[in-house]
Amino acid sequence: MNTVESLKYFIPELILLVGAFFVFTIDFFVKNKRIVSGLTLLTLTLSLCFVKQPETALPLFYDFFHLDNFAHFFRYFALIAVFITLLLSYSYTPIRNQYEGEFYGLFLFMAFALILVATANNLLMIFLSVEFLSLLSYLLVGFLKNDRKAKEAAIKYLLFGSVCSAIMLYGMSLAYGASGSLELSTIGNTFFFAPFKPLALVAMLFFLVGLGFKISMAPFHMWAPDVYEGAPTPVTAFLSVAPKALGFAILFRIMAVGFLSLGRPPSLILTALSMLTMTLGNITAISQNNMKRFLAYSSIAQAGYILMGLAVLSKLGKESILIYLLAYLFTNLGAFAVAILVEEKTGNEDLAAFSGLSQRSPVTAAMMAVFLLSLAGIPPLAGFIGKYYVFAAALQAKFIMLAVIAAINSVVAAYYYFRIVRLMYLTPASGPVFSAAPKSITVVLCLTLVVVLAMGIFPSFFLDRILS
Amino acid sequence: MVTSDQIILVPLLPFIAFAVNLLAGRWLKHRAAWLSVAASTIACFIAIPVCWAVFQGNHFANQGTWLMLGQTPLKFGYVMDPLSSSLLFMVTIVGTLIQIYAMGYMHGDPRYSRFFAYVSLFMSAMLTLSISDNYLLFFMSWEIMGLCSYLLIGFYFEKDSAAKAGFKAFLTTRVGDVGFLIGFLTLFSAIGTLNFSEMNALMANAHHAGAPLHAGLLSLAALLIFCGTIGKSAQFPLHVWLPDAMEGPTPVSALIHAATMVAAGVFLVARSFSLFMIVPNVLPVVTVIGTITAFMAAFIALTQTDIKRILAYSTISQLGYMVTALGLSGLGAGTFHLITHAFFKALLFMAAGSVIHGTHVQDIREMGGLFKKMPHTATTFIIASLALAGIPPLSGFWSKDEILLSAFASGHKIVFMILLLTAFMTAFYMFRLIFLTFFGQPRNLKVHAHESPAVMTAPLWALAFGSIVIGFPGSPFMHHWFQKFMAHMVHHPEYEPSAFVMACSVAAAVCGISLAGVIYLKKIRWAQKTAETFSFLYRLSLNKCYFDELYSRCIVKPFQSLGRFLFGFDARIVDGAVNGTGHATLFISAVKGWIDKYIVDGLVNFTGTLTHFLNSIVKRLQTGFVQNYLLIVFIGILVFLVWELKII
Amino acid sequence: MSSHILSWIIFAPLIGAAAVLLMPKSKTSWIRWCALLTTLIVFGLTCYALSMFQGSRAGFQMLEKAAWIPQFNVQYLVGTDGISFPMVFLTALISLLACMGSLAHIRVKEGREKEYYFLFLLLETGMMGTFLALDLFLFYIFWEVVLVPMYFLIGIWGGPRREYAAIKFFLYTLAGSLFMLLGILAVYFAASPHTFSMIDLVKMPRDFFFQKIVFLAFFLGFAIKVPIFPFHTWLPDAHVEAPTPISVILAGVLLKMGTYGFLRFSYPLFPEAAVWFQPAMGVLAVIGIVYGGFVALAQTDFKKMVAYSSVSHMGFVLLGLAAMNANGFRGALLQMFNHGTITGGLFLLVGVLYDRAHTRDLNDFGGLGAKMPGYAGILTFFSLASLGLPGLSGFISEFLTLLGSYQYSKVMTATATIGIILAAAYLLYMIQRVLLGQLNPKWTGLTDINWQEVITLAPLMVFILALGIYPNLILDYMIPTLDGLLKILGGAVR
Amino acid sequence: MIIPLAHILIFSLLLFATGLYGVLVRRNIIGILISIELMLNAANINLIAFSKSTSLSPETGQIFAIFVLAIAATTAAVGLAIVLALYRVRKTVYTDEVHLLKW
Repeated sequence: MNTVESLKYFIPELILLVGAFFVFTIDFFVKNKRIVSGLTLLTLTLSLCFVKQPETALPLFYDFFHLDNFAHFFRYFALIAVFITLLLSYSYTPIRNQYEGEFYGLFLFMAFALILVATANNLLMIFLSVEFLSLLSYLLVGFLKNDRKAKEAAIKYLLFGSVCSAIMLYGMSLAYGASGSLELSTIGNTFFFAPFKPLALVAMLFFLVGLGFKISMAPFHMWAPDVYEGAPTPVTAFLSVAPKALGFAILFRIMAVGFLSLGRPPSLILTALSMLTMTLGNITAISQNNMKRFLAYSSIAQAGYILMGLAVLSKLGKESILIYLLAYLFTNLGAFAVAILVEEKTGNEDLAAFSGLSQRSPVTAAMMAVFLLSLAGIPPLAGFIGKYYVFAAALQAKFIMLAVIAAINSVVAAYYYFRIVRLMYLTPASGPVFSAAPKSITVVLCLTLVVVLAMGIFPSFFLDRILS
Repeated sequence: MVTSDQIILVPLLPFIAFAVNLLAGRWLKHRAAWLSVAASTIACFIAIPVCWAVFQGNHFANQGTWLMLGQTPLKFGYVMDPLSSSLLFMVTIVGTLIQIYAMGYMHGDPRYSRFFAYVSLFMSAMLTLSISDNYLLFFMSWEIMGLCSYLLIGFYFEKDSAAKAGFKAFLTTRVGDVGFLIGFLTLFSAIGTLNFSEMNALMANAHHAGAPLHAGLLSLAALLIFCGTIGKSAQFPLHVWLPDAMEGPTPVSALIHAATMVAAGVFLVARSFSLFMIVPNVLPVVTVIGTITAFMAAFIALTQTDIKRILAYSTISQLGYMVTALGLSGLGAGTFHLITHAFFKALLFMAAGSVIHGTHVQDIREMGGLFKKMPHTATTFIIASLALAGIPPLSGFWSKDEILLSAFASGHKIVFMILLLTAFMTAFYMFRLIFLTFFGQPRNLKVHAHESPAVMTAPLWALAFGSIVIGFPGSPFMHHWFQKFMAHMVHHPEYEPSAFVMACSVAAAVCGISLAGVIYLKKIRWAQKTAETFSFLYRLSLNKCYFDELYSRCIVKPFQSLGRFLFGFDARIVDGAVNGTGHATLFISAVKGWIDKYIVDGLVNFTGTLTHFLNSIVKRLQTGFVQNYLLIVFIGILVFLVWELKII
Repeated sequence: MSSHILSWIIFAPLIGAAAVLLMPKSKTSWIRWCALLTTLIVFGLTCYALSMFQGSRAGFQMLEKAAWIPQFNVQYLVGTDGISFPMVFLTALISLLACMGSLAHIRVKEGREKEYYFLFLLLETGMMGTFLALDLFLFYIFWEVVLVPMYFLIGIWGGPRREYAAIKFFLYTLAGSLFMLLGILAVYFAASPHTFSMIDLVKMPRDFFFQKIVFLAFFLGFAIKVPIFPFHTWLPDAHVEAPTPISVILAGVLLKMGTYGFLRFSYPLFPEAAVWFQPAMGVLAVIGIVYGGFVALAQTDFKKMVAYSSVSHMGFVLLGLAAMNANGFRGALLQMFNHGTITGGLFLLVGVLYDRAHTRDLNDFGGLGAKMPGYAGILTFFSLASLGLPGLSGFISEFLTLLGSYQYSKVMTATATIGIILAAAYLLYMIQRVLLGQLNPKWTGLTDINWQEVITLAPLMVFILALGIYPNLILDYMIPTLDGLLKILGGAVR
Repeated sequence: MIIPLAHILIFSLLLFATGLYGVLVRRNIIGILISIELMLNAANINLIAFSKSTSLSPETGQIFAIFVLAIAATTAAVGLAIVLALYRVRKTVYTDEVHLLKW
């Protein structure tokens, strides 16, 4: 499909681009940043309105982009993630300065980059979009001026990310050399033939490094806790969800199209990585005392569960990734929303800020409890449906060891999630009683709570829409 | 006119009295006793005509399904045959009389209504047991009697000794009960029924066929069922609870621990007699246990000074007689002694209770010369003692004679000799008690004795009458009617009366009485001298063969007591199985608690500790230096590269 | 089919919980009465369902079916039979009494009534759902729903070590249930067509090796809940720390979920594996009986003693299950019911004493029998029921269990009877230390049990007595279903 | 003269290894950034070499290389900007002095 034809399927992305530039421009002239924020939301809403499900898989721009149902899901995913993050940012005090508009503009670019990642179908495009995403992330992490931690986080993120990208690029060059093409499908076809297999495996490993960094897969996860702690909390929330999800999307596409013909070894490696990731994440999370760091390790562990779906590389595995990610999106953003609220009210990022929350703000505490239970995978909440799906995928593919390890890990995870529940409910109150929460956070909380509950109780509604 | 089904009312009425007394006792106060006595009396009047009909040769039974065991319905019902009617006859009469007596004895007690509630429950259970037609119902009422015994022994529960005695009694008998339970489970698995009549029929068939169906299983069943008897009837080696049970109020001792409940163990063997007859090797065990019990208890009774304890050991001894009789296939003899013994032993206890009531002491060394002050009590006591000693023509003579006869005629000469010796000792210790209590001079001037009220003495006389005449149905004057009556039950050997045995029996009794008279009325020093001469035997007897002390010594000085006892080895078993059960198990359970805490829980906690340990390691990887992170990435790549190249 | 009575039973507490949630925090009496009314309504509904229940039928009754997650063929499938209905009835009863007990006992921390009763009612929904669900997925959901409120109820209103006890309970059970979830999924994928419905799954044959593996997975989930030795160590902690009404629910209902799971799921789904594991189950049961008894004997904490007695008594249930014959099953199911009423009552009684004396140390008491005659009588009653006195319900279930197990293994039965002696020992030893002997002058100020507490206990006593005298009252409902189950297991009803 | 493909690949591998080594041992962040450039360029050499020898359409690899150069420049720019900002608040450009965030 040529450029002109493709453009009409590309309207939401174009809106985002135009909106982003517009926001940057307006930001120069307008003092009231509420207008800028309103404009970003408007852009996102418009973009959301124009998202249309493709009837068949569309090879846009000479098949540089591949818009299928899979990508379509992630378009929604990216837009919703950005939308919620923006709502969270509005009530986050440290961002309120003269560069506020820039922050919003960067997020519109971010949305654009996320969609590119979701649809990219060519090594070149994959590299470019992932780098785009990374660069934006570096900037957002280091956004806070004169914040020692933020700057440190940004530089660590940048160094770590760039090295991983370079390794992935090296892997891409090897894949290119082996197959003579940058098209994923061609690469997949070539690797079907035996002589290329060792090279293909090395290339795949390098891909895993570059994208594993994005999804914070062990042992390429080391950046995550530091960066999550240093970044502004809304950005942390965002990073823990959107780039990770898109990383899974593109990793799945690469594995399923490019390296499927390698047979069992990729599955084995991914299984090992999955076990390692969830175990490391869970074990380290136990002793964390900083809320953001805590959630960072939790999100590493969650990545381990999602990797189960990837490791089995089946249809059910794919579905399980989508469903887990959706559940995770709302649950984790909900948890972060509470974390931001608590941070705003107490000025403290430590877990101790949660002690006795149930007396100080029963509703907030109850919501947090729901999100934590969902993260722990307790039915009937969204997180359980996700966990159920990955277990199902693993068992269907007879990855019994993986499922057992995951089950044990879930218990460990429950232990530390319940640390916070315990703090909120079982320890005596300390700290201020909450006044009303800011509206934007309230909106986010209600939205995420409703989805988390609804997805747990009536999952079929969501499954219908995701899996159609 | 009484129909046979109304027999159900017999246990039901006391039960109603129990329920009402328990729930409304607070408002009934002393009327509680009237209720219980009334229930018991009416039950008596219902029961006696039915029993009479059975004595005429009738047989009643009825049953209804209670439970499904697999596809087999388990039917509960009553059966009125010679055995149950005899027991029912005895229990209703003796029970009613004792309750009347208790009205006087317990007068003024703060838990008066509670006492009568328990007694009524006991009556209800005992009567159910008497007429029950299957093992399960039998066992259920058996257990409820155990409960009542527990509650009533511990009736004065503020006294630690009473509370402990109740505990000991329940637990000790429970050991036997569990054996009984497994016993009839075994029986059920062997013959598929728990019903007495069906069992009897099956056994009779097997007897005719020559060999039992499952000889091994049935022997096991019989032995285990006999465990129930050992516990309940206080046979060696589970006898230790009965003397302690004297902590209960005296009417309870009379009713439960002399006349009825302890006899239920003997009744159980009688009930299962067809089973015991058909399996080999079990009856000798029964005989040996019974003989040892009879002799040992009589020996201990020789030197006891507590009036109730003497009677308690006497009860154990007499129960041993009954068991021996059954072991020698003397169903008629054993049952006969059961009935007669109930009368005179209940009387003895009640009279002893009257003495205690009048003097407020229990130690016979502090009594003396009470005959003049309490003539009714003393007279009835002496009548009962004569019956117990076996002086013709009182009831005890006839029944004891039957037992001696079965030992003699069946050729067990050693058993016969031991039993004869026991009879001698029985007469001796009873009259030692009488002479010390009622004759001579008062030894403690602080004791101001007075005769008990009529409500207590009237039952004494009634029972005294019973003690005299109840033996006649088994005597030659009535042509051994009772033995023939019992022979309807199960086929068992009958022996011709022997004048030699009678003479021996009377001689033993008379010797015992005279010796006691000589020593305790004239030459009191002889007693001391004898005690010094045979100091070993004396101390053995005085200390109840050390059954109780053994345990505490085992804890305090475990090795000292080792070589010291005549029954050392047996006592050791007793210690382990009975006396020390509580404490020995406490030790074990302390160890188990430790296991629980450190091993089982430890495994789980270990997982937690391991997690935390790993946590502390993994956490350290997160150094904060970005290049360390990259190094880990590099190492990760290398590891996976190697692994990848290996799996290809 | 026409009436949705079972759904009402499941969700009525949820409606009540929502109502509690909507009430203002300060109106504590409204909240209390609302909760009590809800449990009462649920009990009423259960009684109504009882009138519709056909005891003579073997299969599932009152089925309600609706597609829930069609993608996974998950149905909302609830129904009842002779195994689950007694448990439902027990749940309704115990919940009602525990709620009454809560009114009397629980010293709810300032202003937290709302949370308490909300969680309480949520718990009831979970329990009802667990017993009524016939779809494995649905069952799992309800099973887990029970956990969370329990965690809070122990953790917030418990004793001094409540946090530890709560998380221990939670993690233990969660670990077990996750393995069960894996088992459930394995069953699902092994079925063709894929389904979670028990009605369909029972009809499908399964490979023997597969059965063994998945039986183990289910076993872990259920064994921890029962709890079977050596998975029992969460139980004393949870019981001791939980507030009285919650201990009652824990002992009365939650423990039964494990054994219910065996009867409902493990046995019908994996009959050959069940037979294969029979000796192991029997041995574990006997160990539990004897071990629990010994440890109970060593306790000085009243509540802990009762808790360990639960281990022992639940061992009898397992022994009956392991016997795999008609009497064993009947005894086991009956014991499940009876243990609920008896131990529930004992926990209430511990609470009565603790509320007055603020200690549970057995050695600290003594002579209370004279001071608190009413209490003494009731405590003795429940203790006797617990030690298996004939005429009270505990006896008949233990008898049937032993009869059943005797047909299976004589040695196990003989060993198990040690547990009976031990039960007498530790219960009477407890009575001796609490009620008998000299009154400790410390306790001269104690008041006797009051009417409110007696009313809470009275229904339990009625059931204990009624079932002890005529067990067919409830056995009639159970027998057809249990015999049906036995046929699946390949045994004849003997 | 045609340089054999293998030689080029070994060269690029060496270059990559050098870059990786630099990344791991340099303490100066600028130095690390330069080392990253080396790694990217190693990949570039690969791409160009492969485009000549194996590819169906030789231009794709070369175009890729050009894009990589652009990206490398961007990364360096962003990186230097962040280093500058870091220096402003922390007064250091050495990685071993930047470890506030850990554990």
